[in-house]
Amino acid sequence: MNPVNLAVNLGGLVMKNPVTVASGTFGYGDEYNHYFDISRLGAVTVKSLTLKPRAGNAPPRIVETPAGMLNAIGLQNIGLESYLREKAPFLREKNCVIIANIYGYTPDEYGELARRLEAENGADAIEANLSCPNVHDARHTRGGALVAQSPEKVLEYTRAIKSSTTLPVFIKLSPNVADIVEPALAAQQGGADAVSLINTLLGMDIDPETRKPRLGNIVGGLSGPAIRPVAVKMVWDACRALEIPVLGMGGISSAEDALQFLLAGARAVAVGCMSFRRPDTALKVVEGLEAYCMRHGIVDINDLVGAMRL
Amino acid sequence: MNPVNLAVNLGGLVMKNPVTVASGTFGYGDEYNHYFDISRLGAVTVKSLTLKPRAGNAPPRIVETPAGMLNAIGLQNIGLESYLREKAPFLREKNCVIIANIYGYTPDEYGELARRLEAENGADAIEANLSCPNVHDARHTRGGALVAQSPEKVLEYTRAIKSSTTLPVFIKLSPNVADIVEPALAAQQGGADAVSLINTLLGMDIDPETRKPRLGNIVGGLSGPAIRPVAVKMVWDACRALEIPVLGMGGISSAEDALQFLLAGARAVAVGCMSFRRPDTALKVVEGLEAYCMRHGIVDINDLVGAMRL
Amino acid sequence: MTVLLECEITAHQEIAPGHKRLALRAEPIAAAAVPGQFCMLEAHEGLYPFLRRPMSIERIYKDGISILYKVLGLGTHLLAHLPVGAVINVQGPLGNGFPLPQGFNRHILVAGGIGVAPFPGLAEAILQNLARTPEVVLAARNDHMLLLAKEFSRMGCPVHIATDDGSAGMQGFASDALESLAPDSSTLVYCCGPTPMMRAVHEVCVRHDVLCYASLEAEMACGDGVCMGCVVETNSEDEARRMVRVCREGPVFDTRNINWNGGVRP
Amino acid sequence: MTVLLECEITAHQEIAPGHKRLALRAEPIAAAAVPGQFCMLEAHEGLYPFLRRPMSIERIYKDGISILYKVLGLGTHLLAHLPVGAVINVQGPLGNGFPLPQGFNRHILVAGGIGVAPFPGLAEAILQNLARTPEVVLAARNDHMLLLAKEFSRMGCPVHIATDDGSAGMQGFASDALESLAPDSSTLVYCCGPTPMMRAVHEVCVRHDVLCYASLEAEMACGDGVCMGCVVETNSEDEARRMVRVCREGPVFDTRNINWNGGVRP
Ligand SMILES: Cc1cc2nc3c(=O)[nH]c(=O)nc-3n(C[C@H](O)[C@H](O)[C@H](O)COP(=O)(O)OP(=O)(O)OC[C@H]3O[C@@H](n4cnc5c(N)ncnc54)[C@H](O)[C@@H]3O)c2cc1C
Ligand SMILES: Cc1cc2nc3c(=O)[nH]c(=O)nc-3n(C[C@H](O)[C@H](O)[C@H](O)COP(=O)(O)OP(=O)(O)OC[C@H]3O[C@@H](n4cnc5c(N)ncnc54)[C@H](O)[C@@H]3O)c2cc1C
Ligand SMILES: Cc1cc2nc3c(=O)[nH]c(=O)nc-3n(C[C@H](O)[C@H](O)[C@H](O)COP(=O)(O)O)c2cc1C
Ligand SMILES: Cc1cc2nc3c(=O)[nH]c(=O)nc-3n(C[C@H](O)[C@H](O)[C@H](O)COP(=O)(O)O)c2cc1C
Ligand code: FES
Ligand code: FES
Repeated sequence: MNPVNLAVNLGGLVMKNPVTVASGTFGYGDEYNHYFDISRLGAVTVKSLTLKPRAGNAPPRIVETPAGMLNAIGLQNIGLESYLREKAPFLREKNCVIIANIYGYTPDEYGELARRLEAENGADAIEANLSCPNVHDARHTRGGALVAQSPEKVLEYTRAIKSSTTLPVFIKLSPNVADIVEPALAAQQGGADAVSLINTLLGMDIDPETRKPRLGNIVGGLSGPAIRPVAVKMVWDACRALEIPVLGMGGISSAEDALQFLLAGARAVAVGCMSFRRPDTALKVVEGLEAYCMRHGIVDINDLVGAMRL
Repeated sequence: MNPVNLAVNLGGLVMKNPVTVASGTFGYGDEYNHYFDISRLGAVTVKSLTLKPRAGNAPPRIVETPAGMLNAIGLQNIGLESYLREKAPFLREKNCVIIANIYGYTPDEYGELARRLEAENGADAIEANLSCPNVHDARHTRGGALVAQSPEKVLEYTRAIKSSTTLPVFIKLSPNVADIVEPALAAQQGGADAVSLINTLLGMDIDPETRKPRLGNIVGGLSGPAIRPVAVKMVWDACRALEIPVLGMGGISSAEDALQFLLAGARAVAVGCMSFRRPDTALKVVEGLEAYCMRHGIVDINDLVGAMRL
Repeated sequence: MTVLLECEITAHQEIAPGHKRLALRAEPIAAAAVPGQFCMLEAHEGLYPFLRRPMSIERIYKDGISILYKVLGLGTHLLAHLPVGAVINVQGPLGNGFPLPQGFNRHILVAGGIGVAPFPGLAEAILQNLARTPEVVLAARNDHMLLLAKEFSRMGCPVHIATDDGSAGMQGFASDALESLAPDSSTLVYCCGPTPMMRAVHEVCVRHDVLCYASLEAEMACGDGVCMGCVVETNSEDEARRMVRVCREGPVFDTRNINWNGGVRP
Repeated sequence: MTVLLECEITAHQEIAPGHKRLALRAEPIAAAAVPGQFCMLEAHEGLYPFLRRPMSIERIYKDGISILYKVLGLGTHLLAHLPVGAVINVQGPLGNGFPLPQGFNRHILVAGGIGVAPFPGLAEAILQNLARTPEVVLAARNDHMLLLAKEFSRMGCPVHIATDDGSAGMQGFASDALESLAPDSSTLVYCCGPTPMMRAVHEVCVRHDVLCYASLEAEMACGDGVCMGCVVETNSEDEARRMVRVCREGPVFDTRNINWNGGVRP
């Protein structure tokens, strides 16, 4: 028998361990299953799904930055139908817990996506991406351009999604705000079962030789270890203000990083772009968390949640 | 004769080249003068000055992070009197252009600092730090805690400072906002001669072994190459909206990095915590900018400002 | 089967100014690889640089592979300093190899600069699997930058050289050299090099009704199909097919499917 | 004068499990340095790790210095892999050395673990400049972790050993060993090691009215006085004097001036 309980309940979603992957950094799971058995993760979070397939932004879409990267994918994805037909069955067969990340252009589209995913057994929980920085023309992406930057809209969108599904609903928020607590409270008020923190920070990079932006979309989202301290701070802020749990992410590259998020109050964590560098990072985090608990005599990982000492 | 003009006019402050150092990362200049002749910089920006000396926050105050660092100094500084008596004369003797960074608890204190600095020949320009993340109890540093997070307050403070000095006034803003353009426009409306972008991003780091925050003040400010893409994006946003010039900073480690800020629209740049790693970074940036101009046949560095190609 | 493997460096030397060959002990990768595939190399075990570096497989040996690379930026500089005996983490083989269809009379491999990297393995495969002798066009800035001319001659391949300054072979571009070889519809062209060169080769091929496979490059984060970062634009109007991943659907594409005007990195 | 210097590694070997000695060719630093000063080392030329690592100078030679260090985290791991002949960037010498006041009968150097690092140079200076033979207290977890006992004996210094488990010398802490040496007001104590050990030594010294200089540690960004990151708290009530920089006013302090309850890193 396993002496450490790693299972957590994330707003109604039971995960056998608190580790998932961040949307957009693990495809639909099947691509990475040859590196390790992906059903060993607490859940698999899939790339943002839209109702119709999307081609995404013009290349280049990737720029490396110090200890991180910018991306401007623009939500290229196979669309809901292909996902339900080609991807979900594999995840079901593997007995994975599925967090389906969704993106819509209106509250109704989010609702429709959630409804269909529940009806057609494509998800165990819904994560609504209200914070994608890459779907607008960069010239106009300033304040207020993201749903997640407006607490009123977060409330409205959350309500629409909650009313279309009985699955747990997680609201994924943006770090590009003055105070993460405001949109987080709005999500809670709208009935969200958890909030996911954080999406990428807006950023850009210019090539001095060509004088051109290095991303086709000019601006993109910054992720990776570079942003981890910002993410931990936002998770800590949110956790002190919320009653619903938090799924923490942003720059996790190891179990030690994941522990920072748990200690700051996150109930579960997601490994993001570090999987690009080392596809087995999320598994290593699961193993590392277990080893940490054994070493410290912790019998239930839930005892670490919010257990930072001041 | 020098074939390249490197001189810029930053809101009325004439600098022989567009490179200064970021407040708090170069002391009062004298400490680093043995690594290179600091008068070779376009200006020297000194550590935030307060009316009275400040002891700052409890240690530890420094945490290394991936490609960056967190600091929670809490504005330890020698205070205005000691600065005027012990530090400014050295900078004057070296013929340095001085940007005096100031921090006050009220608009009046800022005004008083600016007035005295002008009257006693301690500054050629004033940079008002409205965005220090480290002077509040971390438990309460959320939204609205910084003057720079409130456009109304930025307007009020800027007016107060402008009315107490004839020196150029730069307003230093915080990246911890949804839209940098709002406080930047407020500063412009208040009469600022330039805005300085960016101060540090709020962040924190927890040691999993002790379960304690690694900073005495719990949270701190993230700086270094890790945040450069965020800074470049904010400078670009601000420059498109403003008529006054921008002093760009955040993660500059080389002339190539500095060029990104100029191309995004900054009139001048500041080298921050990279000086800790290599004290001669700012000088290397000056030299690198000149070499770039020569290589590209650019006769006036002002031609690069905002010259990003879309 | 793609693997993550700690690989020992078994040889590492300069082959031209700023260009090196790296040989790696990598049996499982060698066993699975075909010419035209690539690997993702960790240039440093720390987080700087953060991403792996994509590198074509030059040749496949029994117990390992070789890589030819140009020292360019941070990652390749760090690579260049690794001594024989050092160990680096390699992910591979990735992507699809060069198609080797039957029924062509002539095979011309057109390389610009370091674009020659995947061709030694391809030439070997054409010699062995198709029992044909490919011709090789090598284009470079000048004769110092010519790579592998001797190697291809030793394999028996006719080598046609073009340099920008005429310091070796004809003066001109790779596409000029190809044009002068008068390819026709029974010719199969493979090409790899800078985008302008590949575009020009593609245009020559279109004009002469020649099938052309190009090995493309794109900025990659994962190299393995999950990030959607490495896309190039096709000529398809279908939203679901317009963008294809270099790492998964490529890196080798029939050049007619690609939007050469803005759809690939410049 | 403090300099930034590219230094060749002239020797590098393990001196105990997980502890290494690094010798550097660094003439200008050696010429300027006094015992008790430190250097800031770049563990890697890339940005990861971002900050330099502070390391005490163990000994000062004509053409260089040596460093003793414990392999702990990222930076020291990278250091530990550098071969002889490699070059690293070093900034130094920094901080103030150990005061060498006249008029004391006894000098006792109390070291906990790797805290012994600055003492070989200090012992030499006491022998040469003051013509006194210092005694040395070495404390460690167990006998495998004892550092430099032979070196000090060879210099003629009486060595007193304390281990946590009694596997060498007396069982107990450094402070217990110091206590047993019955220091008095004509004794000068120097100490360096973990904070709890230094606090205990300080308390022994206060009880016996002994002057004690401790070499402190703090997280450092610049190592050179500009960032205000490395402070420790003194017992001064004066806002301008309450926090002092380890890198500038230290690293060596009269222990009576320090707030040992919360004012230093744990
Ligand atoms: C499928 C594929 C195969 C390749 N095979 C080879 C090969 O065999 N030999 C060889 O020398 N080069 C090859 N390249 C190009 C090689 O990946 C880049 O030259 C290398 O990544 C540069 O890294 P750097 O750190 O030196 O440069 P930097 O400019 O510091 O790299 C910065 C970032 O840009 C990316 N990047 C830079 N240049 C390119 C490029 N041309 N294509 C894609 N991404 C780039 C890097 O991967 C990195 O993420 C290949 C590229 C691809 C996509
Ligand atoms: C003035 C001074 C002199 C020192 N002399 C020596 C010496 O001679 N030999 C030796 O082995 N160690 C010495 N240390 C401690 C040494 O600096 C740290 O052990 C080292 O920085 C650890 O780096 P790391 O990358 O291995 O560890 P990490 O834990 O990865 O380092 C992370 C960060 O914490 C800092 N840090 C970690 N431990 C310490 C520490 N104990 N003190 C200050 N900062 C720390 C690092 O510098 C770095 O910024 C000295 C420290 C100071 C301040
Ligand atoms: C290439 C890439 C694609 C991403 N796509 C999505 C997405 O489709 N939906 C989403 O909600 N977040 C997306 N994200 C954001 C991540 O899920 C995550 O919130 C962010 O990267 C921070 O975590 P990290 O630093 O660990 O990567 C993407 C991130 C990257 C790097
Ligand atoms: C240790 C440290 C101290 C700082 N102190 C100040 C300060 O006193 N006043 C201020 O306006 N900014 C201060 N800053 C912020 C910097 O001036 C700069 O805005 C920020 O570090 C981003 O630039 P960088 O990434 O290049 O360091 C400080 C930064 C650091 C790292
Ligand atoms: S590099 Fe990630 S999908 Fe191709
Ligand atoms: S380390 Fe910067 S002041 Fe001491």
